[in-house]
Amino acid sequence: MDAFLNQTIDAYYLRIMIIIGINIILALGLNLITGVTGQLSMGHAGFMSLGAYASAILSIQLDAPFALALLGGALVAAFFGFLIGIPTLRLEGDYLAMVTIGFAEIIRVFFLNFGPGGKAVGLSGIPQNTGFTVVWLLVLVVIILNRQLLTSRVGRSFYAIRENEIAAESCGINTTRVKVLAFTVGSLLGGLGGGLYSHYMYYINPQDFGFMKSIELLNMVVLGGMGSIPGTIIGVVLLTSLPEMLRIVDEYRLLFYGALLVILMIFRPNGLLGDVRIYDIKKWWGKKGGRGT
Amino acid sequence: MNILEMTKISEEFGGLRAVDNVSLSVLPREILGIIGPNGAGKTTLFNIITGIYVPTEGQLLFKERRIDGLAPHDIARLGIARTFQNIRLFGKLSVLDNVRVGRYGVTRSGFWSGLLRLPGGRREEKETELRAIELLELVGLADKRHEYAQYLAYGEQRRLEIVRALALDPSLLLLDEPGAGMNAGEKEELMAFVRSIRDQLELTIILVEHDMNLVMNICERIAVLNYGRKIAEGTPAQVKNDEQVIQSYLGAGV
Amino acid sequence: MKGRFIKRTALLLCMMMVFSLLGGCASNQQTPQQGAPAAGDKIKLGFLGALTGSVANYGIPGQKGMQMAIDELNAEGGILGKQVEGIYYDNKGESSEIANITTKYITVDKVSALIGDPTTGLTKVAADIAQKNKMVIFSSGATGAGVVEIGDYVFRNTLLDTVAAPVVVDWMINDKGWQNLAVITSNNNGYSTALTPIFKQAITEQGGTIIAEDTINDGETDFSAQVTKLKNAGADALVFTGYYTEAALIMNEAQKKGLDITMVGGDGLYGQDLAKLGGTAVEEKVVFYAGFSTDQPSPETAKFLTDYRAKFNEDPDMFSAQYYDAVMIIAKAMTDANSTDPSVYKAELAKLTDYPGVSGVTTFRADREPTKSPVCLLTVKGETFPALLDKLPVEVK
Amino acid sequence: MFWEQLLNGLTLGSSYALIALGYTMVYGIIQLINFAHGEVYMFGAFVGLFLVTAGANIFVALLGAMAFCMLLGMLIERVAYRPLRGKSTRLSALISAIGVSIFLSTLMVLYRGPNTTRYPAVLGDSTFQLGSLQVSTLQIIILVIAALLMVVLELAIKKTRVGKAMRACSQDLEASKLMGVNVNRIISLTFATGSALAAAGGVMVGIYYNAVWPYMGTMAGLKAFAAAVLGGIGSVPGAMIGGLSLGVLEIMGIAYLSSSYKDAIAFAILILVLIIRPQGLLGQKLSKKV
Repeated sequence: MDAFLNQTIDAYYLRIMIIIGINIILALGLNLITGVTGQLSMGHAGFMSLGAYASAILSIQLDAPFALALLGGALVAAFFGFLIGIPTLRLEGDYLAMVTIGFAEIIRVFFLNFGPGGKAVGLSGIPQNTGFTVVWLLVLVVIILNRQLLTSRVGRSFYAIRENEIAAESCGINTTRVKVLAFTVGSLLGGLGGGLYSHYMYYINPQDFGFMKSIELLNMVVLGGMGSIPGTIIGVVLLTSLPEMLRIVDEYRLLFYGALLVILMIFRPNGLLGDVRIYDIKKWWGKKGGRGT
Repeated sequence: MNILEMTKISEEFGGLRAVDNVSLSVLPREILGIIGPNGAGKTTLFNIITGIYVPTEGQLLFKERRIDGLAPHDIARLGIARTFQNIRLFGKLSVLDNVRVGRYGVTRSGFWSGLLRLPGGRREEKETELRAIELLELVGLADKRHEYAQYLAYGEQRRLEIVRALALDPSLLLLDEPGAGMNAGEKEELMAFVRSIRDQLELTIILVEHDMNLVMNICERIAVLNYGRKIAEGTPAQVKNDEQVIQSYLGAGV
Repeated sequence: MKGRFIKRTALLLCMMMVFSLLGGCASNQQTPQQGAPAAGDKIKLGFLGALTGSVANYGIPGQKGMQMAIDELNAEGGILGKQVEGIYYDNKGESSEIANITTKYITVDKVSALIGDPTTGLTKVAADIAQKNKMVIFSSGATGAGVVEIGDYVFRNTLLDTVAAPVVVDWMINDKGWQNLAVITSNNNGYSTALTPIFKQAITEQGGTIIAEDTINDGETDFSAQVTKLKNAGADALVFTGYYTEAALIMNEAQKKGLDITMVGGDGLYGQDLAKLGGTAVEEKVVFYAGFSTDQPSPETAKFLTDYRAKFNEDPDMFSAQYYDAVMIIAKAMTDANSTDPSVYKAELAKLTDYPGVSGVTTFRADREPTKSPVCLLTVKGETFPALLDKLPVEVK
Repeated sequence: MFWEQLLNGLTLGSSYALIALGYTMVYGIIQLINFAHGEVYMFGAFVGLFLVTAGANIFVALLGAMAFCMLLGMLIERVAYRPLRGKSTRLSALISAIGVSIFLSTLMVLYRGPNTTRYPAVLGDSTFQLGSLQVSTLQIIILVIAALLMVVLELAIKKTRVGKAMRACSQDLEASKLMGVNVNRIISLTFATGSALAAAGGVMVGIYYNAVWPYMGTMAGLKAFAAAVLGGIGSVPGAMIGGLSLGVLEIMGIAYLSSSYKDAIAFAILILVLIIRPQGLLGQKLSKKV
């Protein structure tokens, strides 16, 4: 499959599509934490780096098969998501955001001093196992499972916590536990994305997973739509492909990112598609076309 | 046997006694009203019963079980449901989903069941949906089940909040100013509705309310709070004629 | 109603923004496609380097050097009768960016060679992609280990740390008599963490003693604690393996604390900002090695210097010289091989011997690693930066 | 060496403290982590640099930078936060703040380039021995200016009308509105005050460390926030104590443990404080409003 694609599609576009796929997995993880459950995480790149390093080390040092390395990376990230989630998710929103930034920074500093990860030099020679097929198969699986989860009893409780924590408690939801769950699953996806990333990039370095990377991922979730799967995907596609197309005005990219966040928050705080549902679109069409419901 | 037994409950916030040594018993299937001026500690009492605050002193028995110190979600699961003074709906969830979340405490299917759509969870989902629609029909919101809760009219939101509380299949329902912001006609409907759910669902209901008329009409018993203390308790007629109540609260107003 | 109007308008604006961006990109994409049929007329060279971000200080002069080489080639009729075109994308010093850009150069822009990147880590990312696509990559600054080992399409033209550091340590211990040395590493700088062990090994092998070791981080400004420690250690000299910004700030702090010590480092200290930031604190107090010096008396360097000053109204640095040389060496290899096909001209490239570049004389060894001689010891003297302190010959092994 | 390191720590800490003050004031009133605060500090440093380079006296430059940042702070509040107030969640406000932060630092990069710029040595520096301790006059000047600004702030908040209104707003925004306080104006003034202090911090850091660069605000801002939390967010003396102790802890960490983990120290402290004592050293415990 990959061989066929390599021959038919230009390597550059194939590359962008693979990156989009990886970013979708990462962003859907963050969407679960921030978009759906309403817990602002600004350290998603930290979990990504945990997955990236853990899976890379499994591959290089232990010659683990790719699937196992990915799983290992994802589980390590999930474990740390769980660990940091237990004490901190009782904190109020913005405090939690600060803790996630701090945690991601601590992870970065840890990898800067971590011998097996090559310290600041980074880790190279990671087998390039990630290909188009693997990425997009995983994207498909992640989207389907995400959807199933979010339309289930537990998934609805994620949204309930975002909407009103006290009311959620009064409905019998153990909000701390559910938040830790969302955080763990989100981190797991972060780790999975990280593993795919490191096995695609061949070389990783602690500085790849800095604060700006977390913000970039947050931007994707916020732009497309907080809590919406299609919205998140649109956000990823736009923010991954636009900079590629806009190489000329590259220096202004961050300026644009910053302004975008402010403008969105003022006018569409839930993102482009955050509160748009298929039901609403249908209704809107019905009215427009005069067909009625 | 009392369904709820409060013994010498006090709550202090930084030296201020919001609730002061209140003892109160609630009988099964009665409608109990709690009245008192602003800041008398009515909502605080609700927050204590539902576990949001832990009482500084005193103890709380629900069906002969200690519940003070339990987390709000655990108390909810025991069958105590509530509404809020300032409506707390899940605005960006559909009406139906609001009620479905309301059933969280009485359903069981977990993470894996939802993630992988296991048969047990699917069965439960179906039951949840049926029950939710049934409840929505009770208050005439079934047609609007796909709307976002935040786009409902005010009165509809009040009704939805009660329905969400009922979805928990509670044995004790706490209503915090259910009639706030309603006109006379709507209040009439509300009273009828509260009575009917009590009878149909065999509920015990405690309500906090400002509207004397409403309270006197539907409550079988009334407790009066002032500055955190319980100053009177009895039937509407008894309370209406209580010297202390007239002096400190009803005063010239009634 | 008003709120709704504002919301609608905002939505419209957002959509317009997105569409205009998409429109803009559509027109951008036209360029390479329109250029594609004409690809036969021009030889394209892809620039790898950061134009923004924290390592832009290496990329920006590099871009100028590369641009100058291309202009000169074109003025003399180009390579093999074809005009040369440089394409410059900014990789911001990020590995994901350089990976995308490298692929784009190769598959979309269809370049004939890649020039850059100035840092080791990013060069490795690009080299891996270039090797797989059979594209020559010529790094002009990657000094660390494990670069040319990636494959036979990977070259670099720079003074290797493993070559230069022992020579400099020899100068410190034997010429200067500095026996007791302190070493400071920039912990979040891959160049620095790779260079430190090379220095340490050379020091131990040549009989010196490391009496204190410490770390800093790039991007910090407060080094008071490290300098206080250093002051109490009483070392003869300080080896600092990081970049020039932090070097200048460390020396500033040392001056403030009344610590009189000489700092010795690698070519990471080579940046105009060392003198600008350090002022009197670095004057004749910082010594570093490089393969390039503006004081080098070779005619090539002198001409380059004059032309560069005329063109950009500033002094060139090591990176402008190395990018310039890289383009010229590639041009020579293409001419000698009479082909712009990387798989053909790379053989000529590997044979390069005693090439008199503006950044020193270069020979590629059998393993394609460059040997450059001499090692220039540079320092800051008054207004001149860098000033040549000494030239140390390198024995070609 | 201990005393010299302590002095280093206090100098570093006083810059954290000045930035932390702005955080704590804004947070105290509208519960917003003003993420752009670090960038205001950076702008302060640069404005001071421009003025000094243009030949202004250092105190004129300090005041000029403070005045500029006052306006900048008010502008940020007006453009990016006020439209959100009361309408959206705190999450939205925080994201908007991050947007402003990115916007401002990129703006400076576009204008000045990413390089570090030297700050001219405007205050003649000399060192003198104090026993075995070597003290630089600059360190003394910075500590004194920082202390002075903090005392003035504390007095202003306690004694003046506006200060009292600020305290009222931090207790209860709604009630203050009902009491006739022009809440928008008070919030605006809070931003102005906090930003001016950050600017002072920026200029002083520039002078002391001889260097400014466009990304200096990000990490300093995060650290200062950690300092504010450590001291007890919303408390002015807390911000001072938090800033100073964080500076000393970091320096002592480098001096006696390892400098490799310097950045981790501040964040580890932040996380520990939030978990163990979320109200910080001097903050008051707030109960949830239901």
